[in-house]
Amino acid sequence: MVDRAAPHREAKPDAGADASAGGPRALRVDAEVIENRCEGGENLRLRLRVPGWPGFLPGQFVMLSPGARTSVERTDPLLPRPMAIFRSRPEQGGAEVEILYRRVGRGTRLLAETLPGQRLRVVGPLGRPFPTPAAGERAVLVAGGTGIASVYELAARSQNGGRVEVLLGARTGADLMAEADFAALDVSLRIATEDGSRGERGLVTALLERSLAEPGAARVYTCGPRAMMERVAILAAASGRACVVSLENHMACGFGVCLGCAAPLARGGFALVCRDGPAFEASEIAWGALP
Amino acid sequence: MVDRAAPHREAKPDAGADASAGGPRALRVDAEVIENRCEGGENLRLRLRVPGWPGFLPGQFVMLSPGARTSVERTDPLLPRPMAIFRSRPEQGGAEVEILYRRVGRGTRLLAETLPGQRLRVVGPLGRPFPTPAAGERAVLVAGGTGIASVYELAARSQNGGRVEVLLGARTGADLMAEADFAALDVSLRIATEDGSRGERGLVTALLERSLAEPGAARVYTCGPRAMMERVAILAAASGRACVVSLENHMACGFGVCLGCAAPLARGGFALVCRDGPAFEASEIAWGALP
Amino acid sequence: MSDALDTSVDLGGIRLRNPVLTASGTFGYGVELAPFLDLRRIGGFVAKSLTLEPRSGNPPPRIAETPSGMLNAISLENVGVEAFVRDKLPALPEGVTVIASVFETEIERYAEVCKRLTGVPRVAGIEVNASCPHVKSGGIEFGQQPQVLAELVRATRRATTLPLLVKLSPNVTDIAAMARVCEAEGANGISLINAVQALEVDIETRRPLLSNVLGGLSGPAIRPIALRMVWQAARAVQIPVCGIGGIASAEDAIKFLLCGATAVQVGTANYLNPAVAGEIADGIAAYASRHGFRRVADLRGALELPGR
Amino acid sequence: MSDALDTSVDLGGIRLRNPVLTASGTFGYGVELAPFLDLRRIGGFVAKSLTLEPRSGNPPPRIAETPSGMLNAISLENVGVEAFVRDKLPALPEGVTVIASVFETEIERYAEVCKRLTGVPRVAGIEVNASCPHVKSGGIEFGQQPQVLAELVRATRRATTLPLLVKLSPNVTDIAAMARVCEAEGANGISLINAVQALEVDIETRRPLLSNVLGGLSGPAIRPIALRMVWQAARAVQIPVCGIGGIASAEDAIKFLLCGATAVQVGTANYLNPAVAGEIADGIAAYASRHGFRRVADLRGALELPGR
Ligand SMILES: Cc1cc2nc3c(=O)[nH]c(=O)nc-3n(C[C@H](O)[C@H](O)[C@H](O)COP(=O)(O)OP(=O)(O)OC[C@H]3O[C@@H](n4cnc5c(N)ncnc54)[C@H](O)[C@@H]3O)c2cc1C
Ligand SMILES: Cc1cc2nc3c(=O)[nH]c(=O)nc-3n(C[C@H](O)[C@H](O)[C@H](O)COP(=O)(O)OP(=O)(O)OC[C@H]3O[C@@H](n4cnc5c(N)ncnc54)[C@H](O)[C@@H]3O)c2cc1C
Ligand SMILES: Cc1cc2nc3c(=O)[nH]c(=O)nc-3n(C[C@H](O)[C@H](O)[C@H](O)COP(=O)(O)O)c2cc1C
Ligand SMILES: Cc1cc2nc3c(=O)[nH]c(=O)nc-3n(C[C@H](O)[C@H](O)[C@H](O)COP(=O)(O)O)c2cc1C
Ligand code: FES
Ligand code: FES
Repeated sequence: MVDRAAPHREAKPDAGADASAGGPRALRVDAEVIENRCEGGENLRLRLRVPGWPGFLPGQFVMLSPGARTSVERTDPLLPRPMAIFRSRPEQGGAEVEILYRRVGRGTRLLAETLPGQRLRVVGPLGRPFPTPAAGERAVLVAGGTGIASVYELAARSQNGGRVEVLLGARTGADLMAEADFAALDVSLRIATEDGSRGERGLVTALLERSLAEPGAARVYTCGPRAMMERVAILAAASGRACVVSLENHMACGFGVCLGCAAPLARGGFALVCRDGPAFEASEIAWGALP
Repeated sequence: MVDRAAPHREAKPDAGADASAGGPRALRVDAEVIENRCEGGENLRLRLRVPGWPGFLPGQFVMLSPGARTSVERTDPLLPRPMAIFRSRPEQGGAEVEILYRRVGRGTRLLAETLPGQRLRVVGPLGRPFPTPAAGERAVLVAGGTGIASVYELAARSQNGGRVEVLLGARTGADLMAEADFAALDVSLRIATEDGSRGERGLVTALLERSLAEPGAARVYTCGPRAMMERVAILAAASGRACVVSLENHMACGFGVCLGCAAPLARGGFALVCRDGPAFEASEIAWGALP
Repeated sequence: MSDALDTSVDLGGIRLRNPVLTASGTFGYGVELAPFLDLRRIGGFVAKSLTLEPRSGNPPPRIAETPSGMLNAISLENVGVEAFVRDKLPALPEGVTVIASVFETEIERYAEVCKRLTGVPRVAGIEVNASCPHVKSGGIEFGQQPQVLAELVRATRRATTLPLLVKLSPNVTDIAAMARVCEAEGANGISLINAVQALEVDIETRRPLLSNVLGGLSGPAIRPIALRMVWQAARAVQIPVCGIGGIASAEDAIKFLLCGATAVQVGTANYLNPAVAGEIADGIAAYASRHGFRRVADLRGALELPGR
Repeated sequence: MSDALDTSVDLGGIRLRNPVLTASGTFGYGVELAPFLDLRRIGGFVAKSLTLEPRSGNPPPRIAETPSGMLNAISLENVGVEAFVRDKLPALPEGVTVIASVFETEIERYAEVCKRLTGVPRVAGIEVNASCPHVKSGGIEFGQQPQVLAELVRATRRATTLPLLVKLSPNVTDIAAMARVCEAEGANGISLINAVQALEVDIETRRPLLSNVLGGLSGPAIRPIALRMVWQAARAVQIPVCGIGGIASAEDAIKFLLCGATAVQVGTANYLNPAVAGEIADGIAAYASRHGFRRVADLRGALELPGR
């Protein structure tokens, strides 16, 4: 539901898993776990060897089976879990795909117990990517919690284009994801933690207010807790900047058929986060009706 | 439903998990997998570290959770699996318990994928033990398939008493369980395989016929495929020898409350394999009605 | 747990130490679980259903595993009401609350069993299992027909002065209507759900997995169905509701309390972990304390519905 | 598979390449699955149910996970019959069999949607989804009341010359009676089961997990219930039965065929593995060959009952 800047052309509203037409075609495949490491707190880094991986565009995600696959299909837990693609590196016959995730419930707890050599089912890449920043436009990426994983690739691909600011927030320094990865990019990185244990003390939205105070064309991208995103959207609107939000609704399929991931729209009705998003213009969303 | 020779006194018919009263009291505990090794074909050997293990009597069994326990309780597969206690060795604070099992379905396939360090839930020891052979009585143990695991401890504990003959059968040499363990005992061991790849070619019941032809008081113990046990019972009866069978019915609880493990009795009605057995006088069983 | 916390509940006149009971047919006659669980840790247990005479059940196979559940077709197997009173009850330690369960093939026999149980010291109440094939109506369950259920409750109500719970069958179109029938006929409470009628087959033998062909589905698989029915029933009647179906953890049990159940029964989960009912009782108390409840009884119906 | 094998089946006048369909609401309008599965590998698919006008559904959350299952409460969300005919059907590759599904809030509207679908080239048949709240009867499902169901089938039967399947609600006391109603009113076949009404709550927020409070339970958890109902329905009627409920493997599908289903529909399993329906079709053929069947259609009702 967002205007896609070249090279990515606007997709037919209903093309489902083909929505990112022109983008890579989704596949369903078993991937081998190369590494599944705790990075402090409840955060883990998962590296997968994905045969035939077609590449992906910033903001896209995969559906991951909850826990390692065994010779026996286990039906509890049942549903695959949506996870943003942090980044991928092509290799012989496929790619190494990286996922950063947080242990929060049954599925991610099982995922955290998965060992190298075990396999996970991967369906993806899914969803429509972030619109790429227009030439000369400043990209301000505001991410918190697990949302940080969703914006890394956008930062990585935009760094050589225009100016990219990355503002990361977390409760504590231990909860902060991927700081080193962003630090290695040619972007201006600022951090805020609620307890001040890393970066500035306070909310990431405080960093955003200062950034928006600076003049010049800018587009805000945000992913994280609902309350944070809504606040970011309000600040962006107040400063007359466009704002793209990446939503994290519950999903059963990930490719537009279960209608489970509906996001309420300001103009009424719903969009499907997996198919029409996860990236939306902030102004499209009826924030009050979003769980 | 079998007269127990001393030291094990007859239990009250309905005492359930306390049936082996005078025997060890059952416990429910998480045990750590020390080793879970394939021994050729579909046979595996599982060694568990069981805290507080009270010891067991020959013929008793445990209920094992199907697959390793995780931080998350998974409800598929749901039911625990009954497994004979092959043997146990006391160690600091408990015992090392050995199970020999065959990969045949969902639960045992998951069990086979369990790794050292992972945990299984153990409930047991359960069931009433084999009656110990009377003084001077020749004990003839006839076992096939996974039934072999059920008779090892009886052989081990009876070896120094009277004469013990162990007759083991399997489809092929590769399917044969625990041959080396029996060979290390002071028992006369004979083996038959259907394809002749190990021991004599043919059925173990052929070995039994020859053994029964020998004179002298003898008691036959058997565990294995239903057809084999029925045939053993018939041969024993024909030679006027008592015969004890150890049944392997499907079980949900293992301690006498679900009534799922009913074995039809010759005199009508049912016995519970987990509570009144698994050992029964062969003559008590209505073989025709046993699945 | 916090000492301030009162964990007791009143289930239709049956005072329970805490709201955790174990379900009929999954806990034997109590003693079987004693090696694993101090029976005084839980509110009490519902004994295996009793008939007038001792009965034996279906030939094996009687059980089968299904996704997050199991099927059973045990039929009426039990020691009979006399042996229960004579042998089973005395074997129980003091301070264990026992609810007797009754099933039969005809209403008169149901009533007779209830009579025999009345006045027996250790029996705190009676649960009438209405999920039995009614011979006269050609095998349809008593609990599937409002009129038949009404007759059954009326007759058993007349037969005993003990607190009377009626256990409902889930195999109905309108569970609320069945609950109202029980209330109208004077039941002190209702228990639900019993196992859901189901079927499982083996594709290699091409035969049903159970000798009885059909069986009852129980376990976590049916929990969301049970929770829905408990919620519907609790809104339909004033008498207390005992929630049953797939409960395997304190969290599961709390869901039923929030949806209007006064107490719960743990069934199939006992097979997987014979100490689970005690763990659930502790977990409920911990939750209640953590959420600032003074009485576990106050969890009942504390579910908030979306303001729509 | 063996070339000798004939995998085709006739589902009430709808000729299917093989007995594997995908279930309404779990396969979108077909194109969504194209990246994962050649739609010609399966017998066909049942499209998301259609209403007269485009409709939007319930607010989120609309789905929740349960043991071996999931809950959903999407409500009537769909593009409407016109957009379906205009945009969705043409987007499908040739040779893909499409069954249109219809739900509505009133019988007249059901009939009108059926009319609009009749004569549309790509529509091979219509499945009437009777698991919808009937406004006039205060929200009780059409498929829960024999008389209402009869009216619905009669009206939709009159409205179309296309093969007519009626999809039954499992939330009933007597599924066989509902099947007979459909047969009597001229349905060409019946499909069952739809999702089972259920509830799931969050004990921390103390709220239902779905905005709609109640939802439909689907997935492997309900398979044994579905298999029982399919078996009961298939014994009650002559018209073909399409088995639905928790099917996630060829083995699962074969169980339904053995119990009397002519074809099956795969639902929730598509979410876990969007290629599963193709794998199931292959697996059924392999099983039929291995067991010496010439025609997959001969698997229907091949269940042997214990001689009792
Ligand atoms: C497009 C998208 C991208 C995401 N990217 C990431 C990521 O890169 N890293 C990361 O850690 N998390 C990410 N999430 C959130 C992640 O999917 C949830 O944290 C995860 O599903 C929680 O599952 P669980 O099994 O641990 O929790 P459970 O409580 O077991 O989940 C139960 C059910 O609720 C769903 N659910 C619960 N919480 C969430 C949530 N916050 N969002 C969506 N579904 C939820 C689960 O998928 C499951 O279906 C993303 C979500 C979406 C929609
Ligand atoms: C008292 C007793 C002692 C046993 N000792 C041993 C042993 O030492 N080694 C060994 O390999 N096996 C033993 N068995 C058999 C073992 O329990 C089954 O092989 C095992 O349960 C198969 O489970 P599965 O999950 O692999 O098969 P699945 O097909 O997944 O089982 C499905 C259900 O059927 C039950 N089931 C299937 N086959 C059997 C069977 N043959 N007996 C009982 N239940 C069955 C399972 O327990 C489960 O509930 C014993 C059985 C009993 C009753
Ligand atoms: C093996 C077995 C036997 C049962 N026997 C009875 C019984 O005798 N009387 C009764 O009222 N319910 C009986 N039930 C039903 C349970 O009490 C309970 O209502 C049902 O299993 C659902 O709860 P659960 O999912 O926690 O098991 C039985 C259930 C099982 C699994
Ligand atoms: C998210 C979702 C949406 C559904 N929408 C419909 C629908 O629109 N029409 C319909 O007839 N059935 C619908 N169903 C029911 C399925 O078609 C199927 O009958 C049910 O899910 C049981 O099958 P399963 O266990 O294989 O999923 C839906 C099911 C799910 C999970
Ligand atoms: S997750 Fe199924 S439609 Fe979006
Ligand atoms: S296994 Fe439950 S009674 Fe024997």
